[in-house]
Amino acid sequence: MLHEIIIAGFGGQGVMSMGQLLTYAGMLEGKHVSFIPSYGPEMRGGTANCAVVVSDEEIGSPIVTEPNCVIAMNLPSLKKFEPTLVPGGLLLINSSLIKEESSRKDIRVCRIAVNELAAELGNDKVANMVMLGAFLGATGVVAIDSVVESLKKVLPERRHNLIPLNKKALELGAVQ
Amino acid sequence: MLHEIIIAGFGGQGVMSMGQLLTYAGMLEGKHVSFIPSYGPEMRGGTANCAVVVSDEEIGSPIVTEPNCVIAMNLPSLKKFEPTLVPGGLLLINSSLIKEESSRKDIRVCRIAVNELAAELGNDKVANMVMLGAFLGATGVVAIDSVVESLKKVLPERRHNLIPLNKKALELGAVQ
Amino acid sequence: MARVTFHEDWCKGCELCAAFCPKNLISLADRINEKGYRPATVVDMQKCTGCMACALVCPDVVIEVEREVS
Amino acid sequence: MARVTFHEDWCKGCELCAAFCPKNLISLADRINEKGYRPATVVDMQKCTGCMACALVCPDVVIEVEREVS
Amino acid sequence: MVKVLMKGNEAIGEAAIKAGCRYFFGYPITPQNELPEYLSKRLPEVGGVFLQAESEIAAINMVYGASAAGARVMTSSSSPGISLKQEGISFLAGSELPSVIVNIMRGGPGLGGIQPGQADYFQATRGGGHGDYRLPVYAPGSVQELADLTMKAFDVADAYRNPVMILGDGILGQMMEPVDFGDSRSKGVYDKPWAATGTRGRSKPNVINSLYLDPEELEEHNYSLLSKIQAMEAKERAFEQYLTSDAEIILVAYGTTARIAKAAVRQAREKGIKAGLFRPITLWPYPDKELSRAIRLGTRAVLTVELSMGQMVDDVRLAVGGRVPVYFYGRAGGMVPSTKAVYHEICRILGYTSELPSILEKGVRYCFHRGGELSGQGISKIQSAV
Amino acid sequence: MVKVLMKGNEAIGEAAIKAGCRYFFGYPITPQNELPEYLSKRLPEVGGVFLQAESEIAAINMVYGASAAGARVMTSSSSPGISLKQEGISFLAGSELPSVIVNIMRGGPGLGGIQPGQADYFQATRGGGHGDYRLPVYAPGSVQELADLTMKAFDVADAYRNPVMILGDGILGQMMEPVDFGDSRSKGVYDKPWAATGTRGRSKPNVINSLYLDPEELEEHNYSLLSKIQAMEAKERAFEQYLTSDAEIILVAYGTTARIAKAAVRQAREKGIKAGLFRPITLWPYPDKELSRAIRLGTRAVLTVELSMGQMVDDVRLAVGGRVPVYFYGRAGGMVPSTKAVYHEICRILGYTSELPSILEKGVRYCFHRGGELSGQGISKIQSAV
Amino acid sequence: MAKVFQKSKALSDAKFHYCPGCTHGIIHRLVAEVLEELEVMDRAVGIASVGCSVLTYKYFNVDMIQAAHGRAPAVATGVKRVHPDSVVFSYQGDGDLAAIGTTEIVHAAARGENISIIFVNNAIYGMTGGQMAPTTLVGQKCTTTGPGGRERSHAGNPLRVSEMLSTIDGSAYIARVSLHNPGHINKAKKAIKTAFEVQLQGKGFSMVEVLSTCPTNWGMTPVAAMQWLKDNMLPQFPLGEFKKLAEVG
Amino acid sequence: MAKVFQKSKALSDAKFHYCPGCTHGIIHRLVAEVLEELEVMDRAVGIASVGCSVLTYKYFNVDMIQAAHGRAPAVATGVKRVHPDSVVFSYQGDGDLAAIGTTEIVHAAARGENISIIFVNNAIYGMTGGQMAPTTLVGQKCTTTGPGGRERSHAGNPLRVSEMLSTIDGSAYIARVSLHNPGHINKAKKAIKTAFEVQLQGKGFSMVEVLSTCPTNWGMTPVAAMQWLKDNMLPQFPLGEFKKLAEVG
Ligand SMILES: Cc1ncc(C[n+]2csc(CCOP(=O)(O)OP(=O)(O)O)c2C)c(N)n1
Ligand SMILES: Cc1ncc(C[n+]2csc(CCOP(=O)(O)OP(=O)(O)O)c2C)c(N)n1
Ligand code: SF4
Ligand code: SF4
Ligand code: SF4
Ligand code: SF4
Ligand code: SF4
Ligand code: SF4
Ligand SMILES: [Mg+2]
Ligand SMILES: [Mg+2]
Repeated sequence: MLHEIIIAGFGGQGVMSMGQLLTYAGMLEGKHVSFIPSYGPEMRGGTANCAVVVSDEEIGSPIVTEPNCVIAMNLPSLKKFEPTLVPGGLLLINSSLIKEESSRKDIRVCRIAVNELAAELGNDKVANMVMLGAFLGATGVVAIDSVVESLKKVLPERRHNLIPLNKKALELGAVQ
Repeated sequence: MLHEIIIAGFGGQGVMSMGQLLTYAGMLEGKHVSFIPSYGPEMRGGTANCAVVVSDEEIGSPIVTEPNCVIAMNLPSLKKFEPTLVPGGLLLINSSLIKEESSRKDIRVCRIAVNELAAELGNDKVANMVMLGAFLGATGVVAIDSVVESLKKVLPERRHNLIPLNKKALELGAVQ
Repeated sequence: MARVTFHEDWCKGCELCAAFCPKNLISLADRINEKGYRPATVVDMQKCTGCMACALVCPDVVIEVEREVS
Repeated sequence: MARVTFHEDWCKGCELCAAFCPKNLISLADRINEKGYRPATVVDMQKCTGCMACALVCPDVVIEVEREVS
Repeated sequence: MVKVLMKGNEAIGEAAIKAGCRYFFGYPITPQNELPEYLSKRLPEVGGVFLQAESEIAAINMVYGASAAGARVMTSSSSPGISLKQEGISFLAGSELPSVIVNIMRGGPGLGGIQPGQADYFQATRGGGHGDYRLPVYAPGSVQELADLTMKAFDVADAYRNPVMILGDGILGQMMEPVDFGDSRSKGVYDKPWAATGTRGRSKPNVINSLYLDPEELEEHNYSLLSKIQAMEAKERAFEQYLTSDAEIILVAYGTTARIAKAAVRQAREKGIKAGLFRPITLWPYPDKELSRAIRLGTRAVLTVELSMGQMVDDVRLAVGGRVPVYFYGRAGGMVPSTKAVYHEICRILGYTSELPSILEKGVRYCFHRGGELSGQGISKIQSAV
Repeated sequence: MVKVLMKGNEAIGEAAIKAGCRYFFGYPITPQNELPEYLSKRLPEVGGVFLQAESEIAAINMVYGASAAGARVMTSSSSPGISLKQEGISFLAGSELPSVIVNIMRGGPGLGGIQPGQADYFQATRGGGHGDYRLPVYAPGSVQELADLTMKAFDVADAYRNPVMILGDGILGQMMEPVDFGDSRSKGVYDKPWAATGTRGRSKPNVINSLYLDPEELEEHNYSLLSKIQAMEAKERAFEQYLTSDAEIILVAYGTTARIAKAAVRQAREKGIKAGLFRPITLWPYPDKELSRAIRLGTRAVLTVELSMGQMVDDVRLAVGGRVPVYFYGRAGGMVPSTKAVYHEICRILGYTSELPSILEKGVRYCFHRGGELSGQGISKIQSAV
Repeated sequence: MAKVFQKSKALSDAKFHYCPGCTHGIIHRLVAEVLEELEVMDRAVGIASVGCSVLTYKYFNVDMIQAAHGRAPAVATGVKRVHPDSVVFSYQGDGDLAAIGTTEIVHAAARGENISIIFVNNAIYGMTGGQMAPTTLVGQKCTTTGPGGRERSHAGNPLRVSEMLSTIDGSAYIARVSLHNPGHINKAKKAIKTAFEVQLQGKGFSMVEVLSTCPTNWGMTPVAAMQWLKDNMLPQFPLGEFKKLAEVG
Repeated sequence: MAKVFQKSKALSDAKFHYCPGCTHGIIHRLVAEVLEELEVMDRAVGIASVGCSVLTYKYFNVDMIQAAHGRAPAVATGVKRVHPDSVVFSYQGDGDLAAIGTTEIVHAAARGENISIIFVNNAIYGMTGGQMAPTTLVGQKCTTTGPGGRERSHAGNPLRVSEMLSTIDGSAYIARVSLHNPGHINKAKKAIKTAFEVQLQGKGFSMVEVLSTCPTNWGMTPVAAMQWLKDNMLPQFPLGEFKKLAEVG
């Protein structure tokens, strides 16, 4: 399988970590992976996005111009990337911030109120993990355990205490 | 006719002026002319030389690698350029400074004691003009008058008083 | 009498005006402007002296100040 | 007693040594060295004090100085 | 053999350390900042020196000094900064000083933009600086290759006493992929008896120099540099071929665009279209003989794809020697062609018009026919709806 | 129509003044010093400004400012100094600022030497700087042409809003030949409503800029620069043909070497050997179509002669497109081939072996056969006795 | 009631792209007000440098030229020599002016080039993401200093540009000001005005070094950044007029 | 009798290519004597710059590196960082150090780079044939000044480099000396020795500016040039130790 995913949102929404964790988890599962962040001044207070490819075969182009999944964490991201989805693709919408509906009929759409769900867990910083969980629940690109494993590798030792919370968030997302 | 001339000597011997005057005179006579000086640090206290071409037809290469005339004002110049003369070419030697004889048998050689001749005129600064005169006497590449004319154009007004002396030097050289 | 006006859409919610208002009149509103920032605002305008401190420190030229001039 | 020795072939006849010799002992010779310069020379060596002024100003390290040392 | 997920820029840094590089001099510029930032942390850990220079020019001249002193040393920058290093690079080549120079290209000319580009190809492959010299130029296509070729670059630099360039772009520098440093290391430290280290008992002082005031001496020096150039041309070429053996159309692309071209070739093959990819890994020496040989009786066209208005296409034309038409398709300014756009280009050239969208994707296209005549020059400014 | 005898460097200066150039910014370097020195005297006489900058980089950026302010402006340097200007040149091109840049080439790489060279051809013709841009590059072959082309350069620069380069070498800069400035002047002063002069009543401020952070905008900018490049390619090529119509061998050379090649062609013709000369006057745009057309059925070979290890030969090969073998003969480091050596090269290639000396003249020789394959590479290091 | 404070006409309608609380915006306003008050907008030419302020060409309502990194003084020189009656200023960061552009600023000063320089010292490379600048304080953490911050023994000392340029004979007016509170902001404006007046009087090179904040790369709130400037930068970079030619009015 | 003055071992056998009476030769001798006396010849690395002294790599009997015009301090930095125990010096002219190389010298000083700089100020570009230098005096005629010599209003003021670098915190020892008579030549040697000692003590950046002559391009005899130096350069370039860190012995 070839998964070409765009994750996009405001600078502070943890969009890059979502992408990196997903990529890392894919690697741990022995898949071929790549991750390309947007970069430069537009990130400063503006919007950020990244392109993740997870594939069973060698990856041709790591550049994603026609994703089969878009995760939109805010409205500008929805506007920008919804049109690029391939027909039949998956669109995940952060309905906490996005009131608008998708205008396309040829795609699968899931709306998740990730901020509220994160708040339920007592920490709105894990909203991105809720969304990542929802994505994994919908697609099964990688196992949640692999993401948790990745967290262990990526986080410095002294922040490993945060892992259980993140795991909860992933799991909460996955069942939405 | 195509004249390809190398003039060479110490830095202070007026080698460049000889070449420039000859070139200028050729131009005044409507001939095709070019002048290439050696340049760079080797000139400082070292040796200087220039390549002059005077021709009735358009000049191909202004670069002279096989001159038909060499004017050697000092010994290093003789050593350097004598071998480059074409067979039948003309070699003018400043015998005031060069005691050595030419080693080639296939060329025409004139030895002129230009320093002594200039001293006769009361000014050793015009030794180079004596040599230029000798060259013109031997070859007739341009007329002495054209050189005098050139002097008028090249020298600033306030130094025109020097022209008669230079003319004398040219004429003295021409009859050697 | 004095009044400060905020061009809210230019505000980035940096709170410099709030920090330097000698009367402590300025705070960030709860709403979000088009750029996604909570804009600065003055509730108790009567207390404003028109000292311009807020306008002077505002990096985004958000604030206009009016006051009685003699 | 002192003596200066000139490595004549290095001399460029700049006359700096001559200008700075407090005893005015140095002048240029009439001969020409291999580089085409008239080299500096001392005629009246007895007067040399070995003060080294000449050697210090010579830009071409032409001069060696010897002198009685106590 | 553990894979780690790394940014391209950081992988270069780690590879340099693995290759024994202990000195880095550089000046900040986007999109390569993660490389110096990484090394500012890592080099002191391994007893090396990271020094932020006051400019790109100072940096390349610090490299000159460190290399002259016998060290393995690196600098990095992006397009405008690399332009500033040109005098220094020419000096490194002239004085035969090994060193590794990284250019993570962005959009130009001038200040341009900070998004990826491939418009410094000319500068990299044929002397942005003055005089006759050449740099081996490596064009990695993945983070793994960034690491592998960086390590190789240090060995090649030392073996030939020549500066070597790693030519990437903003995407390669910023992207993360798994990378395996394995036991891969450079061939080890070269003995550098020529280095200016202080004589330390050596009887003759060492001199590092590129000045030859006597033209005969300079010519001899040029000849000796040329011999080295010819040796590198003979031995240091690298490339990858992908499905070229029966290809009707051969795509030629390097770095990021080669990734896209490969995907487009796959797409074409899925449709039964015989496309292949020739990917030069060294841009100088250019694998011209190999590309030439890849063109067989059945090859109808060559298509060069670049993030530029057409630079490598010159080398492709030189290699093809007029035997088949050479097409060019390029995007610029940080815009990157989609896989589909390249696929469409393949279809367009081979005449599979049914595959084409109603409006062609944005891009610059031209074609050099047999014998070199240019035709079909055009800029499609309309972004296709696709 | 009075001829004056002038040094090449000075003729450039006088021509600039004749063309209405009133601003010069430069930094000393041999062998072009007579140009700034001349202008330091002449410019104040005509109300202009000569300013010696603190470096080549400062100079090119002063040029950037003066051009942005609407002036006709020039700078000059020689090889290493031109390398330092590469960022600035890329900025001039990116911001579309007309200006004339003179490179009086010397030997390289690095500090090299101060004798004439032609090894900055690549740098001049294909972006020593970063990004997609091109400069019209004029290669004068005489002092008269130095003057004529300098005047032309200012017009072309203004017409296209693009920097233009005059590419000479130490010999051309130092040599004296008669020059006729006649009534020749530039087409006059261009109106520059875009210039940053202060608004002076204009309602909208003018902005001079090469930055486009949005890649779509930068791509548009690249496209518009490309359109300009294509217009220059179509309209600004210049060349001279000499006895090519029946030539069995066509020599290709520019500048100083073209003079030598012409003499060699004459020498060959005197012996009944059908040689001809194709002399590009613009090195970019390269007169490739014209060179291509000069090659006819009877043409057996093309011979490129350069003061380099082989740079223009790439453009010659691109133009020839593999139809006939392309030979190269070069000297380097300030050494210049003799007319006879080039004549011998003609004889050698055409097989007139009886004309050859027992030992070939010094030089680098190679040949690209049909289809682009390289062969017969060699460096003759032995200076012939001839 | 009268408007006592409003946006200057010398500022365009474009919104600043700077981070929240970035003092670049304050300096823009001050320069604009001075241009307006001196009535030189129609003969002013500004040179934008490379740094966070690279887009100043969009913000000032006067003719603008974007210059290569560090070369603004050379570009300004080119303009001024062509139009001696224009009012030319450059706007440069500390990376731009005090690192790569050292040669150009020193020699513009030495020539007594009749231009005005606005030098924004925020002790860091803002635009590229927080690398060490020549003005970075010892111990200050940057992305290229390593975890201990700038080490004197390795990376040297912060460069005090105003002090350095004051030794140069061609400089007519050199001042260092700060923006850490409204009073100092007013003083900063006065200095900037003086700099332009010096140019208008043809006295030669003028420069105002403005101590500024970069909340983003310093990793602080804008308010905390103001305090940090006061506590840490002022001791290293004393304020004052370092050079004021006697004739300068 | 004993030899009290002879050629230093740190000079090679090559004859200097300088013009007659050019003071470059004197400075070479002084540097060589200091290298010999401090017994550092076998760990010294010299950086030759671009100027008349470009060929110094032939004259010093130590490892030498020829650097691009103006970049010697950066090259020296590269060497010193690789071999901190080496003794690194550069030898630079006023065009090289004070014009094109301004950035490099300022930042080597700011870093407190532990190297020694020999700065030969002869108020002109010697090698290229007498163009104006940053140190050229007002009124001094050069091939690029026009007939009236350097004009202050057009080309600015001579740069006083020692004064400028003294303001920089990383500089440990900065002195200006002159060669216009034997006494001053001895003082010059003392300063050069101090500079190297500062380096050996690890104190940081040291520079000795040596006022020198260029008889050829000044158009004077060597002897007249010495007098001209004294009469004209000394007033503009006062001698002395401008900076000497307290700890410097
Ligand atoms: C030649 C060149 N080198 C480097 C850069 C990258 N660069 C852009 S801005 C900048 C420094 C910005 O710092 P500063 O001047 O202090 O301005 P600030 O952003 O802090 O206001 C650098 C190094 C460039 N654009 N061009
Ligand atoms: C990049 C570069 N620019 C210019 C030159 C030409 N150049 C050679 S020496 C020199 C200046 C020499 O002056 P200075 O440094 O004062 O040394 P001096 O000869 O007076 O001792 C210049 C400009 C060069 N070689 N390289
Ligand atoms: S004008 Fe003064 S008192 Fe009024 S809000 Fe602003 S700072 Fe506060
Ligand atoms: S200072 Fe300006 S931008 Fe900041 S919060 Fe106040 S009004 Fe808004
Ligand atoms: S040592 Fe003194 S006295 Fe003797 S020659 Fe030299 S300068 Fe004169
Ligand atoms: S100072 Fe030296 S070079 Fe000059 S004349 Fe005296 S000995 Fe000769
Ligand atoms: S990065 Fe710093 S200097 Fe740049 S805009 Fe943000 S706060 Fe201002
Ligand atoms: S030109 Fe001047 S500095 Fe150069 S060697 Fe001659 S006298 Fe010395
Ligand atoms: Mg800054
Ligand atoms: Mg000098």
